[in-house]
Amino acid sequence: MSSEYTPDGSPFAPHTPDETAAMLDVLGVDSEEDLFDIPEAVRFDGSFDITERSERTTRRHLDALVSRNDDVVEFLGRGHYDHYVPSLVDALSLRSEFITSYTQYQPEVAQGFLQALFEYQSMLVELTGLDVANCSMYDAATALGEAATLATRVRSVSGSVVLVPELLHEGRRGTLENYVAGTDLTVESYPMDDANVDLDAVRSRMDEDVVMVYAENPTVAGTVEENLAALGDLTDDHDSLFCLGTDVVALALLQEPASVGADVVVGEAASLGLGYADGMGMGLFACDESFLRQVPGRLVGVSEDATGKRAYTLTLQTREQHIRRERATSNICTNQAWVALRAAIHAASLGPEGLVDLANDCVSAATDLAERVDAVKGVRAPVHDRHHFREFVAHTDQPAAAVAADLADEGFAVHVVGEHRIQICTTERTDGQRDALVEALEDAA
Amino acid sequence: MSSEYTPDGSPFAPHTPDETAAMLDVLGVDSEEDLFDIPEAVRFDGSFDITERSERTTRRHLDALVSRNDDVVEFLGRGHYDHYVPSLVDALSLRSEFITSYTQYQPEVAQGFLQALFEYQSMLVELTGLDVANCSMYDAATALGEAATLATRVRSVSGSVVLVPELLHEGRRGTLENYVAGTDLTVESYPMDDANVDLDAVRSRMDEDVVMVYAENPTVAGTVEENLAALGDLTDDHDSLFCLGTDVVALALLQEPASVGADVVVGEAASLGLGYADGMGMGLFACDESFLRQVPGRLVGVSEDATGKRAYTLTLQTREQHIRRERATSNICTNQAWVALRAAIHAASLGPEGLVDLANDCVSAATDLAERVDAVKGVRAPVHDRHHFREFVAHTDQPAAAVAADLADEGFAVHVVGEHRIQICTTERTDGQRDALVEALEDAA
Amino acid sequence: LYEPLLSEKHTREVEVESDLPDHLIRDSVDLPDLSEPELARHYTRLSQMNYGVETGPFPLGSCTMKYNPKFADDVAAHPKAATHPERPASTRQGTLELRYHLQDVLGRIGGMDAVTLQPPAGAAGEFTGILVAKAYHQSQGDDRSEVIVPDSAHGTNFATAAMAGYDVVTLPGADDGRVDMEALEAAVSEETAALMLTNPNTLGLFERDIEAIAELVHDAGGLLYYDGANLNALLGRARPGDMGFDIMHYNVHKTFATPHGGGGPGAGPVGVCERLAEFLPDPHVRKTNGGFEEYAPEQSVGKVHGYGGNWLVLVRAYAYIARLGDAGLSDASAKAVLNANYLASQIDYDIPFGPFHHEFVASADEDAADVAKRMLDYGVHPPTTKWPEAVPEALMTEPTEIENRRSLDQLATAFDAVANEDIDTIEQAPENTAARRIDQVTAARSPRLSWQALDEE
Amino acid sequence: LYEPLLSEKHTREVEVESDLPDHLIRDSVDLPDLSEPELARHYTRLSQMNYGVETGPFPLGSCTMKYNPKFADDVAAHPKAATHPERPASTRQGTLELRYHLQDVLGRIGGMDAVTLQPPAGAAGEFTGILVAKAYHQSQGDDRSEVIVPDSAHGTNFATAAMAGYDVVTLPGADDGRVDMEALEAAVSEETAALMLTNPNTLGLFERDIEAIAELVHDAGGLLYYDGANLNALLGRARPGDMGFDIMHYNVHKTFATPHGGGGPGAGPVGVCERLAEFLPDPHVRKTNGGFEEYAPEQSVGKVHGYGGNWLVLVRAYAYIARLGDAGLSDASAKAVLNANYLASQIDYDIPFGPFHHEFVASADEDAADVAKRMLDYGVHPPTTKWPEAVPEALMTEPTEIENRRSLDQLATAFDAVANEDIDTIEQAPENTAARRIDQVTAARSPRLSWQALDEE
Repeated sequence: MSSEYTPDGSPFAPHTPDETAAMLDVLGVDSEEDLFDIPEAVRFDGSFDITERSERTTRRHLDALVSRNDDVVEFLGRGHYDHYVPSLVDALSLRSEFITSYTQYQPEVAQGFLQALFEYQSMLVELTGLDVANCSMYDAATALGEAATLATRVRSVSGSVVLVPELLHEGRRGTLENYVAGTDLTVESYPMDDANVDLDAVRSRMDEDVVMVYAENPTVAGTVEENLAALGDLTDDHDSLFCLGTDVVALALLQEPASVGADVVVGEAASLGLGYADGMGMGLFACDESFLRQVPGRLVGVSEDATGKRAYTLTLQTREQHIRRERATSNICTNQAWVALRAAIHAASLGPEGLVDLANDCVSAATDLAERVDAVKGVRAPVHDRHHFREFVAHTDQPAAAVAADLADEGFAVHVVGEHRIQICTTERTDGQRDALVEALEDAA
Repeated sequence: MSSEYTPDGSPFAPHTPDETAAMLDVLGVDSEEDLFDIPEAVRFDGSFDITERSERTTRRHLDALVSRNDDVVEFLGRGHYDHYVPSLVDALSLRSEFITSYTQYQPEVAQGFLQALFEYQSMLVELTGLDVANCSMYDAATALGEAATLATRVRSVSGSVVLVPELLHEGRRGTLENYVAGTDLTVESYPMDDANVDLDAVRSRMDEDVVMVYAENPTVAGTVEENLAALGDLTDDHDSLFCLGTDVVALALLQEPASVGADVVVGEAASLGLGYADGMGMGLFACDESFLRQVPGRLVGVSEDATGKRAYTLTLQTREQHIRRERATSNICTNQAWVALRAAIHAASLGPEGLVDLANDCVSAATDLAERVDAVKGVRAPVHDRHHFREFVAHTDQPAAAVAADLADEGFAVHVVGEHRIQICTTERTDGQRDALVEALEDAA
Repeated sequence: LYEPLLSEKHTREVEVESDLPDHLIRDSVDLPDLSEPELARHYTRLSQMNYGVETGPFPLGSCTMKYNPKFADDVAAHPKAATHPERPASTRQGTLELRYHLQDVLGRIGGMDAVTLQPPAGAAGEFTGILVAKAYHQSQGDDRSEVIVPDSAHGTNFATAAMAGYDVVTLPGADDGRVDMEALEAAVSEETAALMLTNPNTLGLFERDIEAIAELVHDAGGLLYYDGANLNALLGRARPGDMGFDIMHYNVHKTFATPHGGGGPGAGPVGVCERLAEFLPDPHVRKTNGGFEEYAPEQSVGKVHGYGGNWLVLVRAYAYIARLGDAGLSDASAKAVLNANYLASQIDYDIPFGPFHHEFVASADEDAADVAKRMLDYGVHPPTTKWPEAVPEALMTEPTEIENRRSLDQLATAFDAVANEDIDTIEQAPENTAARRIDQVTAARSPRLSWQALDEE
Repeated sequence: LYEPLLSEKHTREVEVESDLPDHLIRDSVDLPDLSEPELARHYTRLSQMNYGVETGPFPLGSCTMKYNPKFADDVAAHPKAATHPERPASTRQGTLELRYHLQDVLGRIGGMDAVTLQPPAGAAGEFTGILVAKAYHQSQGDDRSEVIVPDSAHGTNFATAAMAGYDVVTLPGADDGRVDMEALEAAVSEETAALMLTNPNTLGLFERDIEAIAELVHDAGGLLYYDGANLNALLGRARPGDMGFDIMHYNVHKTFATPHGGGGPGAGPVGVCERLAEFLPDPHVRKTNGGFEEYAPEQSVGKVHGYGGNWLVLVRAYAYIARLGDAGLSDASAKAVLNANYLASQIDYDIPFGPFHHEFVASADEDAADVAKRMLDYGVHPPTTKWPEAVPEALMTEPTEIENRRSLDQLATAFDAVANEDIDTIEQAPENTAARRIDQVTAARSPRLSWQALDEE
């Protein structure tokens, strides 16, 4: 542009003064103002008091802001993870043809993105064992909410209660509550037994009013759930939906959802491709074929073009809000397509062995660190006598908040999950960082 | 790939074990070893002792290395500058079709890069006022060397002495010495008068033996040269070449080389598009049309394709080593094409006004800071009673090395250019950084 | 242009082994197994079969396909922006301050008193806004059952109202394409929880009666909801808050130029007037003595996202706003409106309604979907088609401010060229694209949604 | 596919004003004046008219077009890698340490005792190496005048020797494509400063007599120079230092996969044996007590670059080496050789010489340049053509290790399809490319090298 910034206008509007004048002339008006049909009374003639900045100054401003985040070694998880994302993911997903494109309503010029989303769906079909995966929800929490509303639309089930585990991330529980606020569903917790489903409690609660049972694997406490098949049988017996929450890395190692009778799988898929992003995620949503026409969100399918060549297109759009309006399966429009692209690239770059290796690292790193933490005086870990994935809960003799605060002073962040409980997530930390945490814990605990 | 790294091979070789086996089978050999025709005596059966690493570990290793560079506020220049490079430059130049392509020997599939280089050449033609610009040399120093060897090939001039300013960056002088080592040229300095060409001295030295006179604008001391037109006349009178060294930003503001009689212009073009890169640069090389067939390096020209459509191609390749071998105009093959692309994008994104503004900032920022530095007790600036561009020399009552060392302790880097002289380059430093430098100087000087 | 599926290149079934007991793990995983160079080529080729904003004009009405500045991508990639949301607040002050600033500037831009950044998309913003309305009415002991939505509104408005448990009252449009005041009077009642309005509406028309509309709805105890899809028409010229809107969402991927990403992620912050601020989602960011903190507003509706929404999008939006400032934002709207009007003046199509602002809806003589397909052959992206229904064979066209006159002329040429072509050519279009016309019916009738489904054939 | 020049879109002539006196400034600047979105589209479209390694197979013989790993770009973009070379050494220890490590690993890979990173390209490496040889001989009071270069060598070898002031003695090749020992014996004399050799040579053949060659040259007091262009054939299997080479350059953009960038930047580090180490350019990096420093070797040839060479390329090269390690480097060569041999086995062309390693030179029935143009139509990049001259209508083919069997088969298909086509088709190729066959003669006969030159027409 003609200068570092254009004090009188948008740096992204290409109009030269001459061009603007000529265009106004064509329109027969004196200025752009004349083109606005806004009643005087509601015209805004104030200022936002936002100063324009050059690109460099804007970057400095933003860099300065985020630099106010301390350098902290984060042993944090509980649904949001920072698995290392290969450079390939950025390089390819940031290609402007991908990132600046729109939803694929003109599939003839969007075959590339459609194919990538189709491949994403296919990988999720493989990982879940279910027939259908959509090409993204906002995050795990909203995907869970959508699963509950799907339950209300499925003819084979009835009732008004959604059972969820007592141990459930507050963001997921809260979002679910709001998603069912417009239905006649209510959300009820079932108790946990040492951070696994308390099967007896669920069994005794089950009746025809339970439309859906939700369980997670791994749980938010990092434990591997051992009762999935039994839970699948139980929901089957009571004609309620079995919705399983998980994440795309865990899927590579833990029991295949289809094999334990899951009807719907939701969870976090941005644990591949995104890393820590202050909670930004991408919801995976897969389900049995019988629910196909009740699926929320977008689906990419295969068809043919006029020459008979295989082609991809968004399909079954009559489920969606732009066609079905108030009878749509969801109000979702913009989703997380680009994150799905990133997750697909990341998954493909790991390949099956890399993905299983990563998932196994999630087990061994948590197990090893729990053992070392357990050896620290004043700490007991893991609290739960279960297998662990990525993270575990530790008991601290001192108040957990005080221990965490001491750790924070040394540059480490852990979750406080109870008066005497902290939670530690470790997969991607280096040996050095783990050593340092254990050392800091020795002083803090 | 199948895992984070492939311990037994290159992560960038796609061969699965099965594929390798099948290919070996086609070739009728048992292993890849059998394909190597290397006499036993010179076979290497040792190890390099280089451990393979995962991508993440490699990044950690490199990140750790460069992080050992201190955080220093650099007031450094003398030919290597860090003008802010807009994000656009990275985003576009890193597109794989550009950065992973080869020299455009198949122009039919390289029209994009060729056009970009043609546009780069054109911008340099505009900025220098000369007829011909090539599409890059390695850096300013090697471009100067090439200018001298060009002088030996130009029929209109003769002689064996290249005159260069006394004030000349040691890297340029040294490189020039090596470039003329294979010719019968010798390099001689002429004296400076308050960091400008000492015209009288040059005049008295001029004779038929002087094949080329080199001057810089701005000079390495940051002064604007005031004797260019006179120097042009002088070289004209003696039938020697006038080679002017400059840089792509200065060209937007300072006297147009053609207007002062420059026959060849060399200098640094990576002051747009690259920023500080430990001295990596890109040499600009422009000259009068009469030297066209003596130009070193690559030239992009316009032609037509078989349909009559305008098309670009490398041209006049008979000057080059791959055709002319020992009679080539230079041995250069790989050049800095990608940096030229970046410089072109940067220049285009600044536009004429932005470029002139930037060049004017180079004047005003240096002038202002010199004034403030001059007000510091124990410092006198600028030493030279000249106009300045980006940088200036200051006199320190204390030994310059001591002053610089004190400044370094406070996190600032300046050049030491004499026992009591420091040099300060400032354009891209923020007001805050300048304030801090002046404050630190007050303590140090 | 054709690229095989990853699964057609090379897959491998890996037996899963683990320290975990066998009954807790799966048997095997069968996924693509390719090298980095192979993947780089795969996705590069796919990208080459995709049209983005940097490919050419992208005048999709209602979608506001602006240029997404590159520096915003770099800002979002800053390593220090990559933090876990459950870090102690004292160690993520940068993130909180940035969020606070964005809440603040969005409020100023919309004329709103408080803004939440949590909704991860426009539709999520609508849902949040309607939840806020519902919570507000309930707090007043007022259990209303209806949300009024103009017939010409975005599908999400209807779906959102239904999701939140409201009956949707559809409002027919007036002959001039705006709200029919009589119909509105008839529709408004003590059951009216809210009226959801887009302004300028989807025909690009400013609702001139907005003050009267607001009065009508407010008098009945209802709230006025502003759908921010078309905010790019008004920046610096009118603010929803000043027009009487109580709640609004911002589509930052439209108005503030964050990339659409092939369908997302976007972000749909929601602004509300003072009396609704206490109902906004948890957490909200506020200033403290010397810092920033998150807190739950007193009567918060709770969560609409697992954490705080689409952070990487919000960073870009803030970067865009900070770059443009007042003058840039206002100029963006001016040029968006100029471009729409100029383009409209250059095409030989009937445009029934006006004066329009940043977009117009032209009427095609042929099937609008066919016209769109044919436009692809001219190297441009076509407008949104067949909607709003008030215009027969609608071509809803929004060039945005980023086009110059030359590319508007190029667009006009494409429009007019198609208008003069015979019906066969149009119906058989496109012919110059990566794929020719795609059979939608078969895709929907026998859905094949994964490569596994293809293998079964 | 066509994109106007920037100058055809919008330029503006700006009058130059300044605080400087008028006589020191220019009058005006006339340059393209476009917005960021316009530029983004311009260069995006240009990129789409360009073939890169991620577009498809790129078997350019002698060029080693490997995949350039993305992480290396990210590493090079680390803000702390962006420093000025004249900072105090104590504040740039990271840069110096990285340079030291790279010197070290290159030495180990080549079997060399000391390595300079200063030469900014392969040809600059040659020039540096020959300067070192010259300085060495001069230090021995030995003023030699000739450099011997095999006829099949890269053009740079000849040009370099000439640039350094040597007479070039061209060595004809033997019938088997290797060095003709008799001719070499005849050529070597007390005037021989150095023999420059590529091994495997440009026909892909290992110089089996390398020990005898080294002895011959060394006995005459000459030095043996290794052109590193083909080092990708030997990694982990043979080292120039072990073969008797005294000096070598590394083409890191070939062997160590730094991107070619459309013609550069590359880097051409030079390794030498112990007795030549003192002649390397200034500065050189060495370890000190607890750190690293730059120094001038005692009899340094001085400078071949203004500073320390192409840093951003060197960083990528080191990243690549550190990623692959011994096993990866050795496998890279193994697969490069496997691929060349496999591809050769799949095409119906005569390949006169062998056994070759990472590349082979096939002989075309038609004009090799025409064959290459036609191959473009099959969506692949053709080999290097018409060189080396020992093979008539040479197609010098180097697939590198990054191709899989499928893409090698695709290449073979392209080779063979062209072989079976009629001469007209071949001579009129290409037809599926952004530009059709380009007229080289006109371009050279009336050179138009800038848009200004076009305007003059």
